Amino acid sequence: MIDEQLKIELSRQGIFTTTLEELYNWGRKNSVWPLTFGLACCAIEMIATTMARYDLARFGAEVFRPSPRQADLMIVSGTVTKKMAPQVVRLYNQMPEPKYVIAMGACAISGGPFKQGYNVLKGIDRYVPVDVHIPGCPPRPEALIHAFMTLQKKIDGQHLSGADRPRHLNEALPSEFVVPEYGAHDLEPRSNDLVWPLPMSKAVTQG
Amino acid sequence: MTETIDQIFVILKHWLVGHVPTAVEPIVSELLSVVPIILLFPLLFALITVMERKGLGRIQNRYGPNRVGPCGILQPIADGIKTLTKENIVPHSADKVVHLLAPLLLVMATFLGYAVLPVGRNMVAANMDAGVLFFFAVGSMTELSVFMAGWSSRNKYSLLGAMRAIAQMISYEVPLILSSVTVIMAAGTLSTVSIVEQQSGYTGIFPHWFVFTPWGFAGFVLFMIAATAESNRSPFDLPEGESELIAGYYTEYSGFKFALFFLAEYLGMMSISGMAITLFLGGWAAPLSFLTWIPSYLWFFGKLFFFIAGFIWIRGTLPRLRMDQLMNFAWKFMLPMALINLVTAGVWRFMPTGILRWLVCSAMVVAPYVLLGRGFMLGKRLEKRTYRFAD
Amino acid sequence: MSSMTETTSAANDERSRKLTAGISEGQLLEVSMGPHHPSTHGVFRMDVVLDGERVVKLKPVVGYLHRNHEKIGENNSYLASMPYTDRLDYLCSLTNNWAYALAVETLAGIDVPERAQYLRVITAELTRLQNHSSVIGFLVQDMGASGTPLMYAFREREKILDLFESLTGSRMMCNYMRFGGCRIDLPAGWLDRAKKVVAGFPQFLDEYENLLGTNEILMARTQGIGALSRELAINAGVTGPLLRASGVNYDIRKVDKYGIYDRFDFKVPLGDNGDVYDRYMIRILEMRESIKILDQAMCDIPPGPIMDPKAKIRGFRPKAGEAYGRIEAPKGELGFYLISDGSGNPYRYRVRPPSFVNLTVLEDMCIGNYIADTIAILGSIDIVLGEVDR
Amino acid sequence: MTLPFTIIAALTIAGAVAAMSLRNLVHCVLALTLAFAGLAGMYLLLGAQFVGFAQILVYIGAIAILTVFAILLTRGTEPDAFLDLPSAWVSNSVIVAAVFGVLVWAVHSSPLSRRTLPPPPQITVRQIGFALMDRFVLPLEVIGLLLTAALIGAVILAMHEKQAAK
Amino acid sequence: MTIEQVQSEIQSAIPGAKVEIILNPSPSAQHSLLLDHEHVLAVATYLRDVSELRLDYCSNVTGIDWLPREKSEKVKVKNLVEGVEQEVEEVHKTVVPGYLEVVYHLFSVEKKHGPVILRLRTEDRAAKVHLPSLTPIWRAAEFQEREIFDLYGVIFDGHPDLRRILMWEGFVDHPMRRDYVEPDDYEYEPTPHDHVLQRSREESGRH
Amino acid sequence: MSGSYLTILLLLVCAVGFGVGPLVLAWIWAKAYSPEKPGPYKNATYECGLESKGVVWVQFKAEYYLYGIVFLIFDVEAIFLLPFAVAFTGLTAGACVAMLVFLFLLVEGLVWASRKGVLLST
Amino acid sequence: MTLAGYLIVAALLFAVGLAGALTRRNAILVLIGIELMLNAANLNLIAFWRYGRSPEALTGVLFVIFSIGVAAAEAAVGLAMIIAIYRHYKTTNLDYIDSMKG
Amino acid sequence: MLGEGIVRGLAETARNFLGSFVSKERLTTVQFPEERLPQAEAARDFPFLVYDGEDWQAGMRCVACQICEKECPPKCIFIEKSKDKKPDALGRAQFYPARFDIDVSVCMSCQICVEVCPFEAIKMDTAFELSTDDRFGGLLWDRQKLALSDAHYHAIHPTDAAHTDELLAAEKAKAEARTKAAVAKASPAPMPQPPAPAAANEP
Repeated sequence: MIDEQLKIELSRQGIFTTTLEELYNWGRKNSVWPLTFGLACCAIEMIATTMARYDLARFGAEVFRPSPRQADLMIVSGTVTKKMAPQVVRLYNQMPEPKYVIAMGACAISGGPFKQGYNVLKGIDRYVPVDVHIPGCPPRPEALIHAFMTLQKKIDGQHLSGADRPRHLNEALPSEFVVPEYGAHDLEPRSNDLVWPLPMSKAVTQG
Repeated sequence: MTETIDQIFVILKHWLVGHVPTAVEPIVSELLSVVPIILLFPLLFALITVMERKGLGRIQNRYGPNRVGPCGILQPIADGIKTLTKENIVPHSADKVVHLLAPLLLVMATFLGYAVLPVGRNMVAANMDAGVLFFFAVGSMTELSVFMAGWSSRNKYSLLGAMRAIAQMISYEVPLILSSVTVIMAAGTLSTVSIVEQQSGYTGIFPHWFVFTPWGFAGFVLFMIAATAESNRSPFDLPEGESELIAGYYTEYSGFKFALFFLAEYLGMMSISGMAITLFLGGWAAPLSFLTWIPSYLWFFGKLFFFIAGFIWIRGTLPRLRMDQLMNFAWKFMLPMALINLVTAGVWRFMPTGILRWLVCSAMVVAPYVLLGRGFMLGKRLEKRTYRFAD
Repeated sequence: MSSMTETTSAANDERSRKLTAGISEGQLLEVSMGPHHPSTHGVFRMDVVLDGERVVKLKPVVGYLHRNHEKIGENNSYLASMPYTDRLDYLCSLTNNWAYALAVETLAGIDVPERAQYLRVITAELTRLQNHSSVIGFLVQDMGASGTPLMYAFREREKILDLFESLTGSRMMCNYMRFGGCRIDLPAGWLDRAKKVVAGFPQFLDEYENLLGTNEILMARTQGIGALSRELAINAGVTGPLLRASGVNYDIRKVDKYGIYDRFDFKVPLGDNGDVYDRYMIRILEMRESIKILDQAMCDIPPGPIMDPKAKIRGFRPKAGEAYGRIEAPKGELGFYLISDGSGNPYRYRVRPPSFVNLTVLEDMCIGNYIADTIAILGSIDIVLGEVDR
Repeated sequence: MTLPFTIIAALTIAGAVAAMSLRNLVHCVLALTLAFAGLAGMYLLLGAQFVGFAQILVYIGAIAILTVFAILLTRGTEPDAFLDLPSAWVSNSVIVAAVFGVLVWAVHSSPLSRRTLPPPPQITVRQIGFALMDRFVLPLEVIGLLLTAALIGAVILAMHEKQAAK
Repeated sequence: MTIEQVQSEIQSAIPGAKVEIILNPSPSAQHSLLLDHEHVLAVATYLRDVSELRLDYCSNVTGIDWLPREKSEKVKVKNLVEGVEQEVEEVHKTVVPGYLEVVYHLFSVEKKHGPVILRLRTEDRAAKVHLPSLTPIWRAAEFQEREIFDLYGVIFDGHPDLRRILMWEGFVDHPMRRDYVEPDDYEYEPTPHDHVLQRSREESGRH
Repeated sequence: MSGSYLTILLLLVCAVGFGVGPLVLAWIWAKAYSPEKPGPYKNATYECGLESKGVVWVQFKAEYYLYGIVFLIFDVEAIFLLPFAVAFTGLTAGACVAMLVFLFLLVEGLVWASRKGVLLST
Repeated sequence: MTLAGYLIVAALLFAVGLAGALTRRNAILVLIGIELMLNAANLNLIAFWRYGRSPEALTGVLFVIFSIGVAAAEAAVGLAMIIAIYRHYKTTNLDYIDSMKG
Repeated sequence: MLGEGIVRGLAETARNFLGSFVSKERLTTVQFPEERLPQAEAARDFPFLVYDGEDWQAGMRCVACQICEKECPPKCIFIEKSKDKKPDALGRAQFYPARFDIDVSVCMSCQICVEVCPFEAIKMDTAFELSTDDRFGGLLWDRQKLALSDAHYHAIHPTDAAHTDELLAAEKAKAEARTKAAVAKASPAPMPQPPAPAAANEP
């Protein structure tokens, strides 16, 4: 008897949670406001994406907010230099949860063509967690829209509760990351081990 | 029949009030006039944001939001859910209490203005003898809340934005009030309902709106310019001018507090447009005598729609003024024009009806406009230039 | 010509001191505009000291996009640097290509066939069109026109980018020119499409003029703002539309007559005031001149090879020596200075970036103006950080 | 009528007390606006609608703003040691207490004070206008003069020396 | 005007000025003038204001790092080989010390000609890296000299604002010098090459 | 008359409720699902990605204060102007002249201030 | 509600204003105190008008309107004076100014 | 007169607003992903390895000469030569890449690898919808991922592919002639030598 009721209650709660989750994800994914944040070449393509031909506004994402406090999405569009990296991380930290990062273009993912440079950070994911990577140098505006839709799909698949819930719903996980400081030769620290667990060189171990 | 449709909401309210105990009757009655305001205008705000984004899109050769719900109509709901569930950040150095109070006060002040707006025949929440004054008094409270927002954030851009906002709002408040004084002079009342009634007649098919007089037209234009400045809309959006001050006074606001600022901006825009309609465009009256069968509230909201469209249109076209130009414009163009317009309205009353009155009053408005306008341009030697070419 | 020493940055400090005289320390607001600021065109930063709204001191801070272009150029072969030049001034990859190709050709003494010269002129002038149109779009955007002028500018830019893509394969990073010519010949029908785009361009310029040309707000915001004197402009090495807006007749297309620019009939528009409005208008007028050049070039383009047959792609090793090659890029004088030690990599690879040098006078133009003016002035300089910081 | 009065009176007094006792000057002004708003409410209770709204317009919309400006101009926002009681605090509080006592005594001893509310007079702004332009036209001109004088005086005082030299 | 004429003109106008022609063997034939430190300001002022050349525009300022290099000279030496006097070629190796060089490309806006190229050399690459600044003559050199100071470590005496410009304050190296070793941050390189490959192998060996 | 005050009072309460309601809702959401995670970086003042330096609550520019004074005077003027305007239709020409004189006095002050360069000019 | 209630409130307000004006050392706060006292007087005027014999005469209301005008003038000049003093002495502390003036 | 320019500007935006309902010129949006612009034939995004026939391993044209690896400006190609040889399209025994990785997260799409390849083995693909949340799994492409058929090449760059076919056919003919001659001479088979680089002027 009691079990029955509990079951009903539980299932009702389940339905409630599911609806809530759907609503939440629907709201989040359809209202992703990017931070006005251009770094280099890719920024021009990012601007082009918001312009008439490609019109990112169709997805409700043309509300580029200049202040990180009101932004949801940071499109790291271009080369992150070591001189710029602390600012990028600080801006990321200053965004309220839930926040997403798209690494747009080769430079943002890995340093790209400029990775040989002494002042170039070899990928922003050394310091902040990246949700979607877009290869290309620069990626076409369509590629950014595709990435945007990939992000929407990713948001859609997130759960409100449970162990696999995203970072911003989990109290134990941090929402700000260490901001590197300028050292005498390089940034200190060189990467954030929380998000960049020093991968083994696959190239060599595999070969 | 048209009468019934026109008064349907009034009748409905009376019918509902008739069903409650007499003890709570006044409360319920008032609630029934207040709650629609609280529900309707935010809903309108949501619609306007979509309209603005789509309208701007069309101006800019693109679609605008069209994928969330049918034609993107659900976009504001998604935005609402998003902002509601967004993390709330209050900077450590901020003055936390004031930081919280500022958006609340702002929303409250903008909402209060609606109390005196007659949105249809017999449809006004509070018909007060000093209604227009109430509107301005409440409007002046927004300045304080904007200042609170900027100051409490302890952010340089916010502070600059707040300073700009106050300087701008106080500068344009004077022309705003002065330009509406002409209407009050003609109507002889401060009550919004009476002002609308004063404009209710028709000559032939044309209405007696105050905007169809020289001083009324000038007053209307001045009022709208000042209203644009008061509601911080482009080209007077300096306080939040994002290319200069990031997001101005609400740089440090996140989550729903930020949404409240957004809401307040649009609510302010709507309420001041509503006031312009009431003062100059005959309120809920139909523009042509044979159109009176259309319910009055539809006329009001139709006019409101045109005002909002105008705001959007202007926003899609004009670059922003600079601070000193903005202030100069207020004090050296708007204020003299408003004062002259005041005198014109006086002259209008004391002159006999006829074509001469029209000519004299038009001249009294146009001449200073041309002079001041030219002085404004020539003082800076603004001109289209010619260029030389070298081979 | 009198001594120009009073125009150094020390003089700027002196001006700042004068402006702040009598103002207590606490009244000044130190604001850093950037590196994340909507109108610094990327990651530029201005350390601004404000007295109210007035700028009393301004120090540009660059280097946030310093991605070691020159170092990479020295470690790479001559050919491998070509795609990197695309990413210098990422709005105008084709002119960058040309400047680099020109420098290498000067260094190694390579000739360029006729048809390739024409192709270079056509692509370079198209680049100028798209750059100038975006710049005036960005400028007005920074002055607060919610996107509309920029959208119109980008609408036209997209048409030109389509041309670039069908010719070179990429919208922005064209990597089109090679030492001794160009990489690919025109695909079928390209010229007709280009003619159509160019023919439609004056219409866009007229639209733009209608939109903003006589706009009082724009005029009030730009006229008399950020005036740059002729003498200072020359002394500070300012080039491009900025220099010409200050009334100096110096267009490298006319001066060096590089490529085949002496064959075309075009004029150099000159401003008299050197303020933001002049820079804005000079760009519009230059676009009209570019259209003239394009019309002529697309009419006259001869058939023929597009590469010097002697030019080598792989294993290119010029003789030891050095060369400085420069062109009139949309932003000003873009120069490449190469030192070869006879190996496959340049010993020294130096870019003379126009917008970096043009930034020198930013402080001179901004001090004493309002904070909103600095945005307009910066926009009118037309910087691209990829080139400023390299 | 009593309940609204009590609430408004409490708010007014609380605002006033806060305005006079908070450390941060901006907080003081914000509390002051509360007191002003309360006063406006009280005017409304007393049937002086025009005055009530005028109170909001002028005091909250203008004087409070001006005060805030003055605070920012004088860097008064940092909490400071102004609250430290001055040496004369004993005498001051005696004065205050005495004044208050006398006032309360006066109120209580007066027969007027027990007068109950007469029926509300039907006064309109129009009547105020007629009165203003009729009986009070001379004070009006005097006020005009005063305001102009205040404008000029205040501007001269507040103007920076550099500007004044112009 | 040929480079020799410029040289003689300078030498006659400014007595004592040492002007050396550096010939450029490449087809570009852009020869340059090497100036001494003491007279360079006078020469520059002369070139800008007095000379017929009117070099009012300094376009490009470049820093170059010349490492110490071995110079081999073939010298014919007479030798007694097995009693017979023979002319034998001997290779004499001398180490040319390294130095930093700054090159100025000058043009004339007024007369529309150029370039005239000036060179300045420091005494060595370590301690004596001072050069007179030409910023007082040509403002155009201001940022470019700062850049050279930043990247090469040349100290320009008389520069009004000699700070690092591209790298951050607190950075100690001069990364454009040819012997600069950049900090090792190739922890992960999927497609390693050359020395990176080497280091990558070593890394993976350790792990 | 008191009815309209009740309306205003109710509107005030509702308006505050409209502001507070969602904030409370957001707070509940944060408590239930999405915990707030303040931190030293996140809650630092935003300044274009840099650490904020210098004094923020600086003493401000006097220019705006002068505007404030002029505004205050004109605001008060409006208080006198409004009753006049309401009564205007029933007033004699003499009263209007009196008002004109009043206005003229203030305009005089304004013109003086403008001459003095108070009303900001470049 | 009797007149006494309003009068007591006015008296309280006056006392608070007076206390502030006397105890606070910041010139701006002193001004605020004075402003409060003025407002207390205004409240009295309105209250007496309302409870008076002929409210139709509107004397009290007009008095208050004029009083608001005067208060505005006072605030403008007073604050301007404070700013001028601040510019001279770099403080708004009355004690300090007092000791400085000599 | 004050306001004239503003009115002209407003008229211009109104024209665009109204025009957006009637003319394609004034509504330039291409609603990606439903609508797509035709891809330019020359478009390039990331390299791929061409293979002939059905089996990608057997038909791969790449002979692991490592020229592209050397010339790649950002050094995003990693090749390991095979130990053994396999016959190529012409039947000659050739090395093949035992490993051929391209790190597309680094690739700058410069096409230099295509230009320098003497074997017409590497070409540029046009796929751009590649965004992924898997940085290392999704963006390091091995030879299997890189191998695409000649038919695909023909589909995306028809003109180019035809030209390539001509070149290859000519080469094949040359090689066959040479083999014949060699057979006739009965001398040992000639060393496989790379054909003359034809990339320079190739359209």
